[in-house]
Amino acid sequence: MAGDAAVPFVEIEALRSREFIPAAKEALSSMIAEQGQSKLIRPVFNWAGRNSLFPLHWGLACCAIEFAAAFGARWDAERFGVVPRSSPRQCDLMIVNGTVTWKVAHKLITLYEQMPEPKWVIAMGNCATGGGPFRTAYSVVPGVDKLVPVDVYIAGCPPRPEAMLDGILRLEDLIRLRKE
Amino acid sequence: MSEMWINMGPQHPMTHGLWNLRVRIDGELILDVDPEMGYLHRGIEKISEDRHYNEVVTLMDRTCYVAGMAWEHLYILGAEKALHITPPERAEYIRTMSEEFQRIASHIMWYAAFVQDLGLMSPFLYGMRDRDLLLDLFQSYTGARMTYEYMRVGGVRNDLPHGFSDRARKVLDWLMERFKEYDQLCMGSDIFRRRCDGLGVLSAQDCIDFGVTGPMLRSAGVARDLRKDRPYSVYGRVDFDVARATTADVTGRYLVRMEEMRQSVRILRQVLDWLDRNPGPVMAENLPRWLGAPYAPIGREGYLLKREYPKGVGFAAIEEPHGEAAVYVVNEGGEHPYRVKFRSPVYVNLSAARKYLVGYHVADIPPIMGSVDVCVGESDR
Amino acid sequence: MTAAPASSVQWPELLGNSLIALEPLEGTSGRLRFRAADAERVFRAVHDAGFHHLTLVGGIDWVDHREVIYTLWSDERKSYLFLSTDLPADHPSIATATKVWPSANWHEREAWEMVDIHFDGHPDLRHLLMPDGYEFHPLLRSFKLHEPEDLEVKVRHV
Amino acid sequence: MTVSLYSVAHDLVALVLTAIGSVLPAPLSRWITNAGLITALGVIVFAAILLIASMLNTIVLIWFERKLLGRFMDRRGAMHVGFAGLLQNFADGLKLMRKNTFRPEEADGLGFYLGPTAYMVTSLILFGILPVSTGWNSGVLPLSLLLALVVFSFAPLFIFISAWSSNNKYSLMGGMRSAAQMIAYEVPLLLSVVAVVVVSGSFDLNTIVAQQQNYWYWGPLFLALIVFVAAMLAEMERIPFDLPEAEAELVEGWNTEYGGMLFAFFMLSDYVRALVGSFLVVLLFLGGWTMPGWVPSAATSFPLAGIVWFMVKVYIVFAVFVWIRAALPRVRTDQLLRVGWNRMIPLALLSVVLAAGVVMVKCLPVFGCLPNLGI
Amino acid sequence: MTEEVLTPETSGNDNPVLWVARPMATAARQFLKSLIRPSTIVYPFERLEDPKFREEVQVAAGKPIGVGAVWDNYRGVHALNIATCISCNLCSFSCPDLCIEMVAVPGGNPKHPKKCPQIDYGKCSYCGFCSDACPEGCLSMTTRYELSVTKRSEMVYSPQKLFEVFERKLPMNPIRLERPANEDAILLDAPLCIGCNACARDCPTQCITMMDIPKPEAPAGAKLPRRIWKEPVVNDSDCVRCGTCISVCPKECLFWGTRT
Repeated sequence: MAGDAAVPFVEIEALRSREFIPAAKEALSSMIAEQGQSKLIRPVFNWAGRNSLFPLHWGLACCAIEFAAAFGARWDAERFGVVPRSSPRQCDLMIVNGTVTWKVAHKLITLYEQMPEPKWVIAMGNCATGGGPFRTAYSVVPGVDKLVPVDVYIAGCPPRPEAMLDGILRLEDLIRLRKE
Repeated sequence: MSEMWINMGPQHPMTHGLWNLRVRIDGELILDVDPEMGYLHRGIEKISEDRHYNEVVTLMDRTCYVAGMAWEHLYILGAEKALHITPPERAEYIRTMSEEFQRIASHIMWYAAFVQDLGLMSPFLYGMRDRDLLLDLFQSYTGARMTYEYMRVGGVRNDLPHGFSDRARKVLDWLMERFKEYDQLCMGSDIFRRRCDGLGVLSAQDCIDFGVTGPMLRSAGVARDLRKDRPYSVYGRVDFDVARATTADVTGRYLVRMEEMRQSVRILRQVLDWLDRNPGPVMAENLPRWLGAPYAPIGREGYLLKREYPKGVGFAAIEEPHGEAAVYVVNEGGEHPYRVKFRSPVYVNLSAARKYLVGYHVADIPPIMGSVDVCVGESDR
Repeated sequence: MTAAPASSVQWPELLGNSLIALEPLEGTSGRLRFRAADAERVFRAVHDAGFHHLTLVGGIDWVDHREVIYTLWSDERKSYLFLSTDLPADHPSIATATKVWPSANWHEREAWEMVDIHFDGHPDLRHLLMPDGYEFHPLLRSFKLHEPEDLEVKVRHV
Repeated sequence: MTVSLYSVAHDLVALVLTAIGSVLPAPLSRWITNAGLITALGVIVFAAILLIASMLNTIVLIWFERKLLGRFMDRRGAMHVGFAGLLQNFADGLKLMRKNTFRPEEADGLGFYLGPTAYMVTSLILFGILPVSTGWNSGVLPLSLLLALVVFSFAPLFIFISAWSSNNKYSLMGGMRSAAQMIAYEVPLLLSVVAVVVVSGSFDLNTIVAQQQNYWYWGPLFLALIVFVAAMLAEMERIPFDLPEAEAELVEGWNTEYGGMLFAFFMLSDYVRALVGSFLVVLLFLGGWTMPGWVPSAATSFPLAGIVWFMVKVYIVFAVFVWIRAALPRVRTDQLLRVGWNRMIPLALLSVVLAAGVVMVKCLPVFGCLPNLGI
Repeated sequence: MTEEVLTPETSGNDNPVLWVARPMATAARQFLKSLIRPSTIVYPFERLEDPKFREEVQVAAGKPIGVGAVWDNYRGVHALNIATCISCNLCSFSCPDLCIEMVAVPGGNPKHPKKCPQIDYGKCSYCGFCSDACPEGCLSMTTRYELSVTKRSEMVYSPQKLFEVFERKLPMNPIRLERPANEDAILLDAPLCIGCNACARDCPTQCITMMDIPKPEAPAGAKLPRRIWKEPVVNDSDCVRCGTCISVCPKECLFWGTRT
């Protein structure tokens, strides 16, 4: 983001371990446990959190067009308080809308780490879910869940904008159920 | 501020996709740029070598996700030449129609993204709204909004549904009104004109040297349009003009694209009339048996043994919404293409970025890159 | 439009013994096979014959040798012309076309990256589509794709 | 001055404290009904009421913009959280409160936190200065207009501090642009205000509004109004002058590195400033809380009628800002500065001259011929 | 070739009226139009594929904007009619993304369980090749498009789950493609056949009948091969060209070819 010097370097190895993902999940849940201990306050914050999901404004591939269409006049995702922000610092939802290649994997993890907690990830479309039609290719990450913890998967190639909204509503349900 | 490099991308609102523009700036002045590609390189050329001829079509929609039909058309033209197959006439007309619809949809998508770069918010939504109408039309005869999988070697999958042309004409009438509105929002606005005039100039000679094609080239005064110069499908039989401007700047590209949309409407009206009058088959009769779409169990073991395959090389080039796209299909006798090589117009247009960016301001990068109409899926393949 | 077909150019006279063969190719005005050693001269001659626009440069791996194709377009003739030449499979190299057609820059970078063809004299021959340091050349026939059955990924912070 | 918000707060506190004091033993009761304490508590209650009212107003303003912008764009805007999406902004604010706020490692700690906070505070102070209706604020400040403009122009400093200290190239560029833009537009802003001052002969906003009882200033001072609105758009950093946070080239401008509550501060202060800008337009040119004479007196004499009419005007002015945002692209930095220095300042000077002329030839009555239309 | 050159003047919007009046007027016009009814479809409550919207949605202001009646052949989640599925494997073979796997469904003969397609929606690209290939029309694509799950494994739809989709009676893709006239047929390399009946047993459409063939005279000095004196005969009009017979043939005596 901030020029060449400020990008933390993340190394990815195709090895037989998945240490990172449980660790991140754990961090997430402990973070949530810390905040809003009070029974009175917690539902309020939970309500706020699920009704105001700011996705990261970035387009990876085909699904990005449907992602944009969902913000268009016909579906208008802003009805649900979903407003894309360009800076990861202000986001709480990363919608991985397209094929993730090994070249962009570092950047994706960096962006994920730049988002403040609590944060969620939606894998939109088949490429993000499992590599889709390109999963055999030499340059494609077969599923973004290999890199960051994914909360909701949306099937479709690409998913219709309605399906994307459905995924966001599913995530809202998830947030409500997980913490109350 | 002294000189510094900034990275615009891969996550940056300007990029409209995954690529990185490294810019060396002094204050607000651009001194040097270096586009970094490959963030969306999905190895489509390699995967195509492992797929049957018809199955490659599913990749083509995803290659250029704003102009899927055009790329399907391109690939099918190349594959048909490599396999020595001639499609029926009605299929050619339907393909032409699809490509022109796609051209309008792609240009509207460009418009939406471009004006958003300039800070204009409502035209983005108008554009997306009007594009949805075209996607509805696509959906009504292909069954999907963006990834159509509609064309096949030897024809198209199915015929148009009942009442399609009436709906299409209604949409075209609506769009012609909307184009006026688009013009009022952009050309009618003094701020817009001052923002775009004389920006990102790329002269005709530079365009030719750097292989730049499409609306960028035509805005520089060169009326090269493969639909006219080297008519494929049925473009030789329809009447249209090549849009051309001479300013070679962002305004010129805007005007060219707007005029192209109007010309596409003109083509579409003729093609729809023809389609109404001439029913017929949409799939070639004499397909090679082993191609046998859609029933042949191609994956089945042993099915492809003991076959005679024709050999051949197919080259096709079309005027895609972004520019000149070409494909080179090598058929070495087999169920899979031996090699598929694509030429993406966006890829080449981006490679000349240094020519049209250096010397302008940082604030000019979004409109200039917006006027190039970047589709990274196509350029990285 | 009375454009002369490209085949009307007297290629044998123009190229001399750099020309190996002129084959017909459907939809274009032919495919010129030339000797790789004389590449620069051929490029210059073809450019001067009116083919100012380079459409694509591509490499094909025919296991025993590699082939480079150049597709050119002439605005005057309204037609495409193919150039192709064969290179040996080990250390294939050919002179760059960027001096004649600047647009060949990225095409040649891609061809080097994907099919491992070295372009002598190229100003900037480095990775374009793959990350820096990628060791393979994916579009070689020897490079096989496979299903990513259960790829395990470890992310380590350094 | 009859009843003012401060006097209400003061009386309320006095009432409560006297009541408490009456049941307490003597030394305590004397201490608790002490006049100084009552004044201090009165000020605090007054400030709290003012803060809550202004924040609620700001949040409603954001909702108003979102809905209005939605209609301009042929869509609906926030609608599922609360009735018609009224609670959407509360949800946004609460969520941002819960979010982690962290500072980039290389960022300067003091500036990083000081910038947004000071930006917020200086923006909110303005509500204590601007009168919304007769007796809304603490009392008569003879130079309230000047004070308001001075506080209003603190912002570029804090924006620049926070942009510089977040150690991000985009932030830095956004901050530089912001500083340059605000300084460039400060001058025409003040000059166009001078035109108003020349005509009204006072720096006191109450007086300026009272002077507009019969004729609003936007008729005679139309040029000043245009210059003022344009400069105010630049000061508020709204389209077409929103270069500092130009989304397309500088990711989010000077608040790129801010998340969580600090980002909420920025977001809120932006709208506070938008609200203040609309306040100023209404106060200086559209007659404040006064209404033209042809409006039936029943519509202007109910309790709090002044505030209601004032807010109606404010929202109409803000709707025009939203309309501009929906229809226009943003301009470029150099164009903006050129327009600022080369066009706006001469126009503003001209408007001052015109205002002086209006006073000199005493042609106010000419415009005053149509006083009852409020022109 | 056009001689006309586009300039800002040709677009008819050249001289900007009062700087910005024209775009602002356009925006205001849109505002007034959408005051009554913006073109937004309130998604979870209104759905585009509702029959109501099929007629109502049209190209006009004051109504949600759309073309209407476009859902006839939408390619969404599959519906599988297990009852009519003949386990021919054609869907799985025609899938370009290799997302269909044939799995056994409960019931029937435990030795030869019936196999039906199981679809992994994390890989499926909704190309419709499978439903085009299905000879019985039992695997078809519906208008259901929402499929969001919280676990990757929930995206794998077993035949039963696909049958549940079928039972919801969603509108289905009605387009059935014509079979090509010159399809290949199953041919027999007669000398290799041992008459084992495997092909006829496993044929999903029962189009193979084992016909008796005359037992030839043994040549002098040689023994006749040990075999059952029957030969498969394929009924081409019933055959769906799935190739199951070829894959089960122990002697590899069946092959694809042109019947003369």
